[in-house]
Amino acid sequence: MSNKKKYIMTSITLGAIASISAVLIALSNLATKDKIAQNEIDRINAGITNIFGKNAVISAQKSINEYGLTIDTSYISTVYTVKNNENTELGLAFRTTGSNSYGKISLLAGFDKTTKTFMKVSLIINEQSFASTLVDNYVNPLNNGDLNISDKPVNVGATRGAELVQKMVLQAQDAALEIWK
Amino acid sequence: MEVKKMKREKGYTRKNFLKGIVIENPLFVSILGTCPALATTKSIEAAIGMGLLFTIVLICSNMLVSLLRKLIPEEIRTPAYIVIIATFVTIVKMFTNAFLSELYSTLGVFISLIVVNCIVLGRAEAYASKNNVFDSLIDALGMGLGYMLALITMAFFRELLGLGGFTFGKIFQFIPLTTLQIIPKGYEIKMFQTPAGAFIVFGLILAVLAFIKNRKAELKANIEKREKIRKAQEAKEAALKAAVNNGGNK
Amino acid sequence: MNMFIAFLLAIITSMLVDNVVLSRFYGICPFLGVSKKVKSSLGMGVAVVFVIILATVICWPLYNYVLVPAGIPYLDTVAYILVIASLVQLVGLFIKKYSPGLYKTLGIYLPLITTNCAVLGVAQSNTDQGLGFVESLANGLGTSVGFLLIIVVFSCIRVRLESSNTPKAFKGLPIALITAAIMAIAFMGLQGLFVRG
Amino acid sequence: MSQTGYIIIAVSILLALLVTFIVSFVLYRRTPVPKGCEDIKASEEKCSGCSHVECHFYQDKEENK
Repeated sequence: MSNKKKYIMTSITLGAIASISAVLIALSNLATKDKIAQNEIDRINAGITNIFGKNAVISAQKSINEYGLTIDTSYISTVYTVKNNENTELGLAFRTTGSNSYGKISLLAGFDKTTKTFMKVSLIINEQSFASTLVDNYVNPLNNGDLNISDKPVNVGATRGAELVQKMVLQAQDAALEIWK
Repeated sequence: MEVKKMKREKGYTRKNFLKGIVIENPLFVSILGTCPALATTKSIEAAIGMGLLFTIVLICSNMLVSLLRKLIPEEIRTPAYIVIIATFVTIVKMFTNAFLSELYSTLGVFISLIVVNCIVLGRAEAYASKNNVFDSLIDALGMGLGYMLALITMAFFRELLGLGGFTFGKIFQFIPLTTLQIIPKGYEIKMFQTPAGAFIVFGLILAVLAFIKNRKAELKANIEKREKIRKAQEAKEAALKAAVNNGGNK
Repeated sequence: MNMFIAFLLAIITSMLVDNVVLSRFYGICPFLGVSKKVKSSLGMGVAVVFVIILATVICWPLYNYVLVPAGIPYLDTVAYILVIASLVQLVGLFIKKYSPGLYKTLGIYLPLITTNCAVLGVAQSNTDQGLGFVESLANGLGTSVGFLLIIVVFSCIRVRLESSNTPKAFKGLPIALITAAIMAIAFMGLQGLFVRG
Repeated sequence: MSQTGYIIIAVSILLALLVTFIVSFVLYRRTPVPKGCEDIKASEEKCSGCSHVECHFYQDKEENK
């Protein structure tokens, strides 16, 4: 084949490969796009019901910089206002994400409106290398009141992860107090 | 192209499938794809998940590569294969994120790293670009299964020693959560769940395989030596007998 | 001023505390295959540092300013592997044409960098964790220098390993893996140094 | 900028990346090895592309055999 024809042949084949892959990716994206979005929503709803109880429902969802808070909100991404079915506001839930050398953590921290105190935390993504120890030794005791959010986590078996969770929840607490001020 | 002309002797497909599992096991024999092997074998479920995703990508890319093997010009083989593999990895990543989101968050970056996994690119260049679609499929199945079995062996030791038992149902949520605790809770060696443990398990498995190989070589060498000695004795006896006969009839 | 400290902190963390090879397992393939000649592993390490930094600098804006506004963030892996592969070829072209001396030490290792898990691993995890540009640059710099450090240290150890009388079955790769395990334990001791972020 | 505008830009950038990768790949293969370095021929079969773990590892063994 003359040189020129070879170039045309090559570019046609490569064009074919590129378009085949583009079509395949576009198709699979269509097939999975809403399922992924649904997964995300399910995770958030599961977190909210875990914190505020069965009949809690998200009434408003704002990104943190819409509140224009003065304090540092580097971990927080979105704030959910939660109401029960009689439409009375139960409290706020903060979606925070952070990572350390052991991996990424993303959680929902719930705060009660009437008592203005921390209620519960629910982990959404927990890629810590000692993930199960973090949940057993820190998150569960924190949720059922054995541990207080302000005292420093010590020999918890996953201390780095616990410190990261504590830092994120305290930041969310400051944000909640400033919003309700 | 000489592979095609060779008459396909019986059982070529069986041998082609089994070579991936034992003779040319991608992880323990040709030592490829070590990054995901060390990182995703914290639990048997994660290893099975990684093995499955890897096999799916390998099968799809092997088949498409061997489908287009006549069209892709020789000079730009590798770029075309990289694009094909990257496409299938993206598709697998999307479906895992949608339907097995727990597996997606456990494996994390290592699903995308299948693109640079040496086995996929190696099989595409070494085998799929020279054989027809069916053989490439069988080869991919063998290699994928071999790699998954290797991952499961690694994960077996790391999870048994590191966590003291096996948990199923955490990643594949459709299985009811079952925990098989063998070593009592406080007595497991947590180090095996850390990276250092992965290195040790991988090193020890390779050492055992090397030991078996050396032992087999030694046995074969002994047998040959004994053969040689027996032959030499027979030759001597024959020579002796011949000498006695000559003596007899002088 | 604290921007600079945060930058330095991120570099040292990803270099020592969270070393790419020993705790996140990127780049094990070249790490296991590193040759005993310290000079060639140094060359390999430098080439990887150069490619990782360039890749991080290109991949981050490519993801955040091109793929995300266009609504196709799922094409990140395809885009990154294309960026990394063309970077490696362009760097190779440059070295082949203009500096034969560098090609002598670096030549055969360049095509291997495309299949190095560390380069794609760092670029992909930077955007997966949603780090900012400065943070991901620091992460890339720290990770690549950490990789270089580990490769050179390990090739020095390999020299001693060859001359020591290891049992026959452990000769070669198994003993190298056990040594890597001991190095991983040593680096795990640095965990308490400080925590990133 | 409408969404489709962004998509067109993104796709064209990706295609440009693909073309640069292929062109640089071909050019890299075609440029001759600099004069003084023909001898450092890594055993092509072992060190080609992906199977580089053996490439370093056994290469040293071959030298001191």
